[in-house]
Amino acid sequence: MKNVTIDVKHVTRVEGHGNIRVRVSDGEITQLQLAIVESPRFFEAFLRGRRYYEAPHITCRICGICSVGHTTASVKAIEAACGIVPSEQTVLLRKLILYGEELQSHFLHLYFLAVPDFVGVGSVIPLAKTHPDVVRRALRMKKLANDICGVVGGRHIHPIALHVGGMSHVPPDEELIGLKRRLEDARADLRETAKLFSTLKVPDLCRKTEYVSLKETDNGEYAFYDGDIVSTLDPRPTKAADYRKRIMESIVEHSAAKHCRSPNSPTYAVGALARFNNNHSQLHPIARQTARDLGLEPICENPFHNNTAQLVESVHCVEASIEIIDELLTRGMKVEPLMTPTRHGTGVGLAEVPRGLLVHEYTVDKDHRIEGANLIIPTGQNLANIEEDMREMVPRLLTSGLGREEMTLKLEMLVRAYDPCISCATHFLDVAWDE
Amino acid sequence: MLDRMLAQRDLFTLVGELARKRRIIGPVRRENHFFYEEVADVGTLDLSFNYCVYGPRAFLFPPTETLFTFNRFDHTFTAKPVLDVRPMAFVGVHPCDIHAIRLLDRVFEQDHRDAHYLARRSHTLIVGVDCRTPCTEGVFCADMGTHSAIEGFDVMLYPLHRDGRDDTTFGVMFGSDAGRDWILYSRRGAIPTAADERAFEQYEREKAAAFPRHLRMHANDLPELLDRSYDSLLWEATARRCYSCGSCNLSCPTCYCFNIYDESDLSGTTGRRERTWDGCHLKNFAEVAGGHNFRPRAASRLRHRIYRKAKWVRQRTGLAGCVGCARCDRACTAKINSVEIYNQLAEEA
Amino acid sequence: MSGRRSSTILHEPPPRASSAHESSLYIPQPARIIRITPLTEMEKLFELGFLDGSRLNQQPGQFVQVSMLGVGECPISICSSPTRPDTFELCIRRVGSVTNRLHELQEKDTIGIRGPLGHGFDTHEMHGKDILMIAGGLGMAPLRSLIQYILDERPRFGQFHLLYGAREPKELLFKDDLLRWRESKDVNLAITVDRPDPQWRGKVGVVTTLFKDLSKLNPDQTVVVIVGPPVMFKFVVIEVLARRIPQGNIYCSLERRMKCGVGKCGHCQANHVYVCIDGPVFKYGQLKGMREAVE
Amino acid sequence: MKPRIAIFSLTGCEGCSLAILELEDQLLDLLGAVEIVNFREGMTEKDWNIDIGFVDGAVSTSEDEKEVRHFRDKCRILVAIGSCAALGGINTLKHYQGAAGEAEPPVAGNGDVAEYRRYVYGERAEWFPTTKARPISDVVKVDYALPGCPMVKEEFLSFVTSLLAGRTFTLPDFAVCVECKKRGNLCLYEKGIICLGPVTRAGCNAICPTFGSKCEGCRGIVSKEAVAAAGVNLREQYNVSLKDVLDDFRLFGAWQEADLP
Ligand SMILES: Cc1cc2nc3c(=O)[nH]c(=O)nc-3n(C[C@H](O)[C@H](O)[C@H](O)COP(=O)(O)OP(=O)(O)OC[C@H]3O[C@@H](n4cnc5c(N)ncnc54)[C@H](O)[C@@H]3O)c2cc1C
Ligand code: SF4
Ligand code: SF4
Ligand code: SF4
Repeated sequence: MKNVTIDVKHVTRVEGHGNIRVRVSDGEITQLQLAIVESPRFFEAFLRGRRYYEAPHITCRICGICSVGHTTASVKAIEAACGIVPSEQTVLLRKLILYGEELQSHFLHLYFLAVPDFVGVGSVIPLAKTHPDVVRRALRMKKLANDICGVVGGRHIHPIALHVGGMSHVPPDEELIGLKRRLEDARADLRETAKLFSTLKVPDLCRKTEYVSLKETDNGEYAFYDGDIVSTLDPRPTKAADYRKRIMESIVEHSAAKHCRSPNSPTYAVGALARFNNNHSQLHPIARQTARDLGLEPICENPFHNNTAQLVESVHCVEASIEIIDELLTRGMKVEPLMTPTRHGTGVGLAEVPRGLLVHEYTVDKDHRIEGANLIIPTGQNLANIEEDMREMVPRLLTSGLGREEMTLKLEMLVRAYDPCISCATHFLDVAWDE
Repeated sequence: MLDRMLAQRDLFTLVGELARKRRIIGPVRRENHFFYEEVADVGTLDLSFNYCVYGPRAFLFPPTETLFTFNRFDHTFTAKPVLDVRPMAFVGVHPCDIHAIRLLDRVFEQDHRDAHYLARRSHTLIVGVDCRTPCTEGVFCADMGTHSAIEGFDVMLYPLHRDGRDDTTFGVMFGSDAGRDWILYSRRGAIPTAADERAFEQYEREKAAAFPRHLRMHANDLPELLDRSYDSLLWEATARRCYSCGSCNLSCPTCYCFNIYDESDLSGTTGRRERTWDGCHLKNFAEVAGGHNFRPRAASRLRHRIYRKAKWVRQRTGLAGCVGCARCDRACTAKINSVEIYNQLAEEA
Repeated sequence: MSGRRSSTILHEPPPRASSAHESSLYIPQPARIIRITPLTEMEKLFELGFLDGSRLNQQPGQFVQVSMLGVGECPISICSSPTRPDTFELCIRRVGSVTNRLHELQEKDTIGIRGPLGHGFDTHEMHGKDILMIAGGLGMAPLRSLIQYILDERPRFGQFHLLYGAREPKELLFKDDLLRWRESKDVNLAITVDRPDPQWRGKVGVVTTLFKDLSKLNPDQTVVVIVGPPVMFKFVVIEVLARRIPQGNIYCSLERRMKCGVGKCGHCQANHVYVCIDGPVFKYGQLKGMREAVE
Repeated sequence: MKPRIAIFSLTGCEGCSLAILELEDQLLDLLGAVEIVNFREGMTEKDWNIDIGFVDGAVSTSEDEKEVRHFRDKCRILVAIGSCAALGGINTLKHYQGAAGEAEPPVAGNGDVAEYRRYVYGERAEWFPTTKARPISDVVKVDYALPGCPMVKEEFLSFVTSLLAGRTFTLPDFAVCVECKKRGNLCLYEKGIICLGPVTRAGCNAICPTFGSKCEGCRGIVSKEAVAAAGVNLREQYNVSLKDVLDDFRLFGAWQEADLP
């Protein structure tokens, strides 16, 4: 098995679809690339000339799974550019819906993509027959996550109530109370989930990697909404406005998504594991305990443990959501008018979205129309790192004595561990064996 | 003649007691406007509201309701009606809306009794609040004779002495035995004094003067005016702006048209038949299979609505088809205004 | 101020209390399909009987609401006569959701029926009179009920002329009935088609062309019944009025979109009338001034 | 026989495919009632026997065009889900960037296609081919379209249920205002906001106005007459900037520019 060609169709759809190509001849990797080949969508271009308040409603359409995340980064960036400081109530609601999306995305990934892998079925569809209780639990948790987004933002995919300068809707108390009750019930489901994952065997692949994420230094929160850029190699915080000092974008010929490197490493990873590695001490105690139970310890450099980190974060987000709801209910909510720009210029908005650090940057002109935009998407940042992991993994696989199917599965699992996006992960690795 | 005097405080206590047995629906402030809403805490009711954006009809005739559920078997089926008999009380209904409810009552009783509406209605207690002055600009209730109500309520409250939001004293009039029993058994309030009666007479005089007329003709003459206006060019001229969005119909407290459709589960064995509000301004309202539309143009639909409101409904029911609340006029994003239409027609004729 | 003391109409439960026990107007009764007879490419005749054995007790000209649960409901005229009461028949053209599904059904299947609904023909008023009936297209369906009634109660009626027009021979409904009626002395039947096919031996032309063969009518003694598409209606009325038939003796049946069938939903309103409860059968005199009905 | 269902994606955010997975309460029933044979391209040829194919995403490259023709060949019924597939969607915003670009945008903007590629990808812009963004109906015959950004998942469910029950499925042919009123919202015009509700096809249950935000027209215009009325009203009844309203409309409306008055 010295010559192998691996073709992963449509790996990522952050800005279109992507392919992974691996070619091995005589035991040497001759080609290995992660290529975004289709449909560049030009969001950065067509934002130009649009009115400032449209940015979140346009950019959430970059990705259906991360649309709350894009909305969050986008409102933060526009607000930074326009000199708007949102109210505390607004920030609380934004955090809550962002937790909703983290949960929704993590549950989707853990149950719909990872679990079928681990139990050895092709997708969630057969799982519905063989493990109906697991699927039902997954759906229950996913629905809760969706409903958090629905209550706060109107819907999860392309949320409505989130605007530059505030919220156009505040949830009624009853709905928040209902969510809180269900979040409390979800603790049991999460315990079951942890039990399930503790029985699954996590493949072993460690490679020295730089992990980049936000870190919150003011209020000590595990960073999703607020924070500065840090990494495992350089823990000194960098402010949003200086993101270019930490993230260097480059264009690679085979990909419509730009690749990224950091000043410290040619590739780096973002996502749940990166956040965990940088911020584990800021996790809710219950989440920290879950990590310990699952044997996850910082700094973990096994990309397959991204799943574990997602689970740990889910526990955290459930607890954090309960806390926010309590706070909102105690303070009492009122409809606040949207704030409008006080200045114009350039602003950067960062957010930790399910797949990692997201950057939105806009320049707004004096009429408050958008003059320029730059968006850096987590999967784009991970692409080069995934290539590196594959480079590490392919030779090991070739010598592992595994059968073809098992090898294919392992490769699929690696891709999925990064949770590039559901579409990619449901894709089959089309492995062509050149022998 | 007043039946009772009641302070707002006592009224709220009474309503609070009522809330143990009935869902309480009344005016609540939201975004600087008032809406009829079911309240958990009667303290959120605001009886000094100007007008509610929509009438209370949604609680008697919901925007969408299930008529029956069904189960299909091999060679037959069963169907079970869904009737909502949860007791309700509307607290704070202005005279126009009381007239509107009377019309709905009549329509749903007439010819064939509609159990779905009547189930709710017969479990509803209505506490009216009279308007001393027009609730807002543009209303033409006085023209339609609906700015006062003498029936259609269980209890009517006249805000006789108003010294601030929480300190109103109401003159109370009973409209039904249920209303009388409710107030009298509570032993709250007082027997009206001669001074109260004088205050009430004064109130009525002031009220009569406070409501301007907007129509250039008497409402009773509207049918005849319309008879002469069927071919007026005004319909086309006005409807040029009409979106056919139906906002006028859907915000009207007297509109009762509906559509019926089926919903089923994925297997098709169980399901339900539902009805939902419809509107005669919507394009396909009168369209039949094959595509023939009996009112294909916005102008013919606008004319239909106006005729219906000012002529045909009265012809069928003997009651006002329009209560002059101007909700349609406010709702119309094309600013099509019924008073303006009537007056323009009068000018033409 | 004395008039003020009237009570809310609905507080005291009215005699037929609308409580949870009051049955809903909208519930269909199960009826079994006893026989299905294809009539043309588009129409099938369904013979039906209620599962519980009850009878429909219709008036000629009335209609029912037919339910395919899960699909919907639509109004269909009853095309059999109350003088044949054990079952009833519906002639259904396939044009949309419900009617397409009805055409897929088999004998012994069950559908839902509400009715009879609406206002049919006043057969008492017709007793002793000569009858002139003009049917166009699917208008034959509601008329068949009246035709059967007249034939079953023949001695109560005078002369009976039946004029029937269809676009093409293959669209003629109830061909078996037509053959029988043509042989019968009880009815004077004339048929015409707009577009003949090679086999057609009969008359060609719109239905008004049949008027020239009609013997003289006695205006006070004759009841005229017209059911057909709106265009036909207008021209036929002109012919009939020209023969001095009083407007109170001319009957017609209207078709409108209908949802509830019981005078609530508003869809079938034509001017001030509700076709479903005031009609579908009207006297021409009633329609005068109802611009929507006749235009 | 359970209908065999496939779900495909072209250029878009795939939120519409995701929306199907967000039908948590009905998902198991759905999986019981239909057979999902292809939840994206990339399955082996023998699974291309498809009764109903759902496509999200717009046609935005020549590759998309090839794919959608292939889907059409393989599916008995082809359904465009979401605004991208049904109307071109947000992708069509790029049309307003080009003047006389290769894709001949419907309305001239202030640059061209090459220019916006350059904006995003610098000198290497020519590596990234793109064409005008179009609804799939511009390339192949589409049997049904379920517009909305994202697709309204309840409408998807009702579509599938209707097909299974033999009901005719039709989109609502009335404006968003109908649903907005049924939900008892305060009309945004009362707050001085120009909402696209009166000209936009209902079916979303007026979710945007319900959450305090104006209707952005994602489900497409409801009728030419309504848009014509809007033209009259904006000129005669409202004192607003037509450019702003046009900008609102263009968020999703590029493909319907021809219907503007
Ligand atoms: C009083 C009356 C008697 C009728 N008698 C017959 C008859 O004997 N035989 C026959 O084949 N047809 C008859 N029709 C017409 C028949 O009702 C329509 O063809 C039928 O409603 C089409 O329904 P559908 O669901 O198949 O079509 P769709 O086009 O799917 O109709 C959807 C809905 O539109 C409404 N609708 C559409 N067309 C009509 C229409 N013409 N009349 C009323 N509502 C309509 C209905 O509410 C229906 O449920 C009659 C109509 C009326 C009003
Ligand atoms: S609200 Fe105005 S625009 Fe809309 S249908 Fe009614 S009259 Fe026409
Ligand atoms: S027609 Fe207009 S004014 Fe009259 S009752 Fe209805 S909404 Fe009020
Ligand atoms: S808010 Fe928009 S959708 Fe709602 S009624 Fe007003 S115009 Fe129509």
